[in-house]
Amino acid sequence: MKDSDKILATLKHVSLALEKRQILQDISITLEAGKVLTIIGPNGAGKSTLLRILLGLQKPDAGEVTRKPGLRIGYVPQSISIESTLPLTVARFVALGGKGNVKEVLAELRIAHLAKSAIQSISGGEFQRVLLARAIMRKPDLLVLDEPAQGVDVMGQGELYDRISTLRQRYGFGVIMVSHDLHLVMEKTDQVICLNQHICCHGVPDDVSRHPEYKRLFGDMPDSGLAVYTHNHDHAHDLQGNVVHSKDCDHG
Amino acid sequence: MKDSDKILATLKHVSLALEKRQILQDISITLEAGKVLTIIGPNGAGKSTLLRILLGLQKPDAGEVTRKPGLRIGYVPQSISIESTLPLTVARFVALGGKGNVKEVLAELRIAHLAKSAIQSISGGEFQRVLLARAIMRKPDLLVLDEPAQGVDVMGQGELYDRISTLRQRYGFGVIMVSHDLHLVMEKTDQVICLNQHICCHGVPDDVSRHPEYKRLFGDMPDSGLAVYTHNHDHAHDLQGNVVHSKDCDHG
Amino acid sequence: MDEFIIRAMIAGSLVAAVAGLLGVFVVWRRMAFFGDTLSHSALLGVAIGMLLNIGFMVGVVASTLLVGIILFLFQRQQRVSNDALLGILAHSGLSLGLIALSFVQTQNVNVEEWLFGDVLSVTWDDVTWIALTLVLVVGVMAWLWRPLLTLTVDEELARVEGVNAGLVNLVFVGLVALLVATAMQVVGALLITALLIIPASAARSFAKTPEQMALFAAVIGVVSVFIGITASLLLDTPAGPSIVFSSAMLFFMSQITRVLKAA
Amino acid sequence: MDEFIIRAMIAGSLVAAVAGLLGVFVVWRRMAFFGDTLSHSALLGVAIGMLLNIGFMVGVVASTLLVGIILFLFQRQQRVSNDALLGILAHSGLSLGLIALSFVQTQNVNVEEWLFGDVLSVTWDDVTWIALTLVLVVGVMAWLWRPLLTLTVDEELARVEGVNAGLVNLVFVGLVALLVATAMQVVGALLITALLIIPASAARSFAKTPEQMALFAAVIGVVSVFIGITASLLLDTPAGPSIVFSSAMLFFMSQITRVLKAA
Amino acid sequence: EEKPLIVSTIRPIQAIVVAITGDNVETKQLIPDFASPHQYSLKPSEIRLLNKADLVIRIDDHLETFLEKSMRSLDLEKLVTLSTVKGLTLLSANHDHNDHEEAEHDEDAHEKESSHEDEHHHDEDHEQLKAEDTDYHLWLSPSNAVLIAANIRDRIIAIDPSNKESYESNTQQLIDSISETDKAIIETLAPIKEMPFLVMHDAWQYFTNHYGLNQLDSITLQERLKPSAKALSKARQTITDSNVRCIVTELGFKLKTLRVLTEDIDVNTTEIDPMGRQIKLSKQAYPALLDYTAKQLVECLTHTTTKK
Ligand SMILES: Nc1ncnc2c1ncn2[C@@H]1O[C@H](COP(=O)(O)OP(=O)(O)OP(=O)(O)O)[C@@H](O)[C@H]1O
Ligand SMILES: Nc1ncnc2c1ncn2[C@@H]1O[C@H](COP(=O)(O)OP(=O)(O)OP(=O)(O)O)[C@@H](O)[C@H]1O
Ligand SMILES: [Mg+2]
Ligand SMILES: [Mg+2]
Ligand SMILES: [Zn+2]
Repeated sequence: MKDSDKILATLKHVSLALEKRQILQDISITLEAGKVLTIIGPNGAGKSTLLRILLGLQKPDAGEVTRKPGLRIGYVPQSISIESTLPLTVARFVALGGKGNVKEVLAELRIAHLAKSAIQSISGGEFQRVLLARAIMRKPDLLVLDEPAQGVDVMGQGELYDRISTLRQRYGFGVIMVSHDLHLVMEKTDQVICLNQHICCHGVPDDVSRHPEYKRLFGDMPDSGLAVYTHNHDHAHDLQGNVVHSKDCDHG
Repeated sequence: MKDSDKILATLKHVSLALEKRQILQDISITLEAGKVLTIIGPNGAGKSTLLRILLGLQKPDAGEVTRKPGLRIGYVPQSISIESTLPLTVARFVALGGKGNVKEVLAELRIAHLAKSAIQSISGGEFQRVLLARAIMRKPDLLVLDEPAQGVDVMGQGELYDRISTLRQRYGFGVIMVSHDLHLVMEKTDQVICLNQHICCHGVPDDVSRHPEYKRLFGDMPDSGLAVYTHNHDHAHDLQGNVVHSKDCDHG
Repeated sequence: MDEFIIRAMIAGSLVAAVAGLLGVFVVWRRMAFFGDTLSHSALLGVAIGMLLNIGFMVGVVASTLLVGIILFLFQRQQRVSNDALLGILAHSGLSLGLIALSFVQTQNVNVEEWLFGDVLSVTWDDVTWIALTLVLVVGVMAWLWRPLLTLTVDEELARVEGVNAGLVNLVFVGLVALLVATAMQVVGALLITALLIIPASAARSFAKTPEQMALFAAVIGVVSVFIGITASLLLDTPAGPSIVFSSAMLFFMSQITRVLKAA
Repeated sequence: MDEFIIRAMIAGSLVAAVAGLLGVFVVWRRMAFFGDTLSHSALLGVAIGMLLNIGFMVGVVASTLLVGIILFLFQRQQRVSNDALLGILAHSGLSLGLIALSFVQTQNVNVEEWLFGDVLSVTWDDVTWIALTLVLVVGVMAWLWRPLLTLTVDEELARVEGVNAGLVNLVFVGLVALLVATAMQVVGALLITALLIIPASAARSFAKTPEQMALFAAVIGVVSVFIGITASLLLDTPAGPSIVFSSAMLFFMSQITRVLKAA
Repeated sequence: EEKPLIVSTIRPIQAIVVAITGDNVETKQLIPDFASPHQYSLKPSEIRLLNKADLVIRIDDHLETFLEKSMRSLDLEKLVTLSTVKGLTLLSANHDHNDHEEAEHDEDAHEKESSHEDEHHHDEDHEQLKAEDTDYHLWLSPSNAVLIAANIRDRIIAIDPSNKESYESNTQQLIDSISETDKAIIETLAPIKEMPFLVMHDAWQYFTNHYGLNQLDSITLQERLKPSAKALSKARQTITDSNVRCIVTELGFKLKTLRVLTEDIDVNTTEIDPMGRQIKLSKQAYPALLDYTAKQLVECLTHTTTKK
């Protein structure tokens, strides 16, 4: 496989303003098969908007978006609501995503018992798993996840990130993900981007979490009782492993 | 203040089945002014449903719900969606909750800059803060929070729980809260209920987290990289401090 | 200027202003066809009134109230959406009316009278009557505004915060029914339904707050009335349709403005 | 039995079955008044056809397509909800039609002909024509079903998953317009709109899947046609309204069943 | 000096008015021929016409329903409601042709009457005929027409006494012409007097009643409503059983129903316009309307059917 074959999608110098407010500024990213890219950043940083631009759901004001032709995408949006007059079971909802073994995928995500429940009646965390099931069942080339573990219970969160990690290794798809679960994210991620309107810093997790901008954005979190998990990895920082800092990241 | 004056609301032996499935079974809880009660439990455990019953939004099949007459409630639901043809700023949305200083409350939750944004255009985490702002601005006697920190960024989560804690001390309102952020929750909570259709165990945080049923539900979480935070508290377990275990909690 | 023109302008403006006020809620709550539903089922009222020999008006008022109540009851259980519910009520009311009429052996029932009305033939009595109704509607709305808005934003949140959802919904449906029933007989169902939704939808593009939207809707409605009647005067076109059409033009212009602004 | 009864039953059942199939989407997408909108704006088509002297049918088809296209364009930008949009189109079309008609000084145009139609005067030619249109509609729906359903559940998800939202929406609007335009001339707008939404809403209470809901809607529609025509035969009531009313009765029975089941 | 302006609502009235006034008066027909008298929105120019008119002549507020409102702000003095003309034959719309009710208005009754009251009052010795039950196609009876002409003449003379003689002689000419036509029609219709026929919409009972024709139950009474399946079935039965030769329908009215009604049955159909819109306006227009109606009927009833 050539290197260029591995590239699933790129954003080049993308900018967007909505209602006269700058939301995103000069963002460039590259997504590769088999890699997990995580976007972290405070609320309102533009993370979801960035994903929507990548997916073609929102047009940027400037910049270029390219997706590999025929790219299969599995998408878990941050929130959707479903018309109540539509009788739709969870299994059917998942099946609408494309061809695939629905039963297997529901079982894998521990929601097999919900297969026949109405999609409108399931709980928030259950719905999140269902969305992920639909995305995974499509056997995507690229998985786009907007806070996939939102509302998922503690056990489920760990499992969920584990599963994404395993599946990625098995099928070799690329992942781009927004998440606030730093401790879980850092462990399973190849590259991290701190976003706050522009890219504040990016690199491999270890380097990023030691970066001053990162600390400025997320603090040392001394009183929140949360220590960022640092895993012992032994791979070399070959791919853009250098941590880059561009501008001042203190917004709003 | 008499003891009975401090009781804001009670549920007694509440049960509910929806579409022939048992959702809640024989739940009794008591909410007191100035206390924080946290409900934890896996997805689909019935946590949101329990809150809705408490609020009178859903009728239980059996059991008794009492609320103190004239009780002011601030409610943060797990999710709502707002009609797009309605021109409504964030400030106005908050103001609809009741009388109070909107500006102050927005500033307190660090969303002052959003005051004039359209409520439909703000990001997921921003919306969560807005909901909380509306609930708090009401100066409630009881705050009912369904995963209030959902989608809120890491800094924000800590802040948010801190703020709830501070406000509770200042105004003396009661709080009932659903949360998956065990590490944060355990620190600020007076009492914890593990729910999985019925109450599996309840008590003060420390005791609960050492309880075998708790471990069964949430595991020891060895590989998720998350250690449950145990804070050093020095108060006595006077109020129902004993940990009770009723039935087998391993469901579906 | 002819007196009938002045009367038409006054009656039209009054109706348009109040329709703007209520119309924004009609749009937000996706009840765009409420007016149509009421006018369709008014036929049932006419038929019943004739069958029971109690006169038109009693029948129309009764059927309007009936529709309001059924709507209110069904809204509480959310399996059927507002628009489908209105459609069902409109068509079952209309068909039942037609069936009932087939038993009233008379030639002189005018199904379309309700639809077209005639703003140019408004009398001073009508104007007074409209003005009185509208004062009532505006008065109640002043009191209802805040709880109704809270309810429209999110019903469950509103209920938790102490809004009496049942009462507020019922009063609102009653107000719209009152407006439609009053105005229908004077200016026609076509005009009143159109004035409920078209100015409100046009106002959406400019409004930043709910109150602004209501105000703009009222203004756009009144402007449409003036343009429409003037056009009718100059071009000798039927007045009601001219008013509706000018409000529609204002709507399309507002949409174009918005698109241009966005680009 | 008289032949016209048989024809009415066949034509009615065909329309009802296909209306059930499309009707579920109409309900899910909150386009309950689509049929009404088309029939109201058909008047514009009639007027244009007369003004330009190109005949009714051309005008009606043109106005129907026009409404379909405007609807399609506006749906893409979500500032105006489906029901308000339909209301605006219905009323501006109707009023423009009335204005245009006021310039046509030729012939008595019967506005209500479109509304009420007459299922009893269907000819064998009509039946053939309906059958052909409906075969076309069903054929296209078979191909459209899955992407359309995906789109109806959530548009953005569908687009990411490769559904061509624009095309699917356009084809769907076209199909409904085709059904309404065809059936309107034969059985009347009242009947076709009612058959689109009432059976579909009634079916909601029993269906567990989208396909079931469409099937039940078709069955309920066909049953309504049979009950309605039989009632017209026995009780001397007008046929179209009787069909609509029996479907409404089935709807209300379905709601009662649901409430009883829940209790 | 301007001529007086007389506005009549529909074509048949206009025909009578034109015959009476000649050139002495400006006349206008309010409702265009293409529109239905039941559903019409007045344009500003038409309201001005109404306001300007010295005399406004209509049938009844239950026929020209849309007018009722505009009339309210009108000077009642100048409004002529023909249904209240003394001595007029009024028939019930809800009738059985074999024993139809008749009602006549007498003096007291319409003195009490004001135009915007819903009910007409009748003396006790007359059977009550409610306004909404009345069939208002009353101009199709020649004897009604004569009374109407006389009434209109008097009202015109009241506003324009200067041309009294002219009006009187014109009216006499019209009345004479009506009676002549009447006699001729009686002869024309004699051979078909007993032949049964059906009407799609009961607009001709004044005519058939006057000439004693054998009009069977109308198929549908209401212009706006479709007949039920039962009614259609029954009508088809009647056509075959009573050997009906002709079905009469209004111009362009419910042709599809007519087609269903007559398929595989040997029966003629004809279209007659009760308003006589295709007859050129002239002094002879009203008698021509009667003549036309009679000829259409005869044609329809005597022609051998063209169908297989
Ligand atoms: N249509 C819009 N019009 C105006 N502002 C918008 C619009 N959509 C989003 N925004 C603003 O853009 C900013 C970025 O939104 P976005 O949803 O991308 O944030 P996010 O990084 O995903 O935040 P979160 O972590 O809360 O989900 C927010 O401040 C939001 O208010
Ligand atoms: N209307 C309904 N009909 C049928 N089942 C329902 C209905 N509402 C909720 N449920 C089911 O009840 C269970 C409890 O739902 P609830 O929303 O209370 O869960 P939860 O504990 O809040 O979960 P989460 O952590 O995911 O928010 C879920 O399994 C859900 O599928
Ligand atoms: Mg986001
Ligand atoms: Mg929940
Ligand atoms: Zn007539």
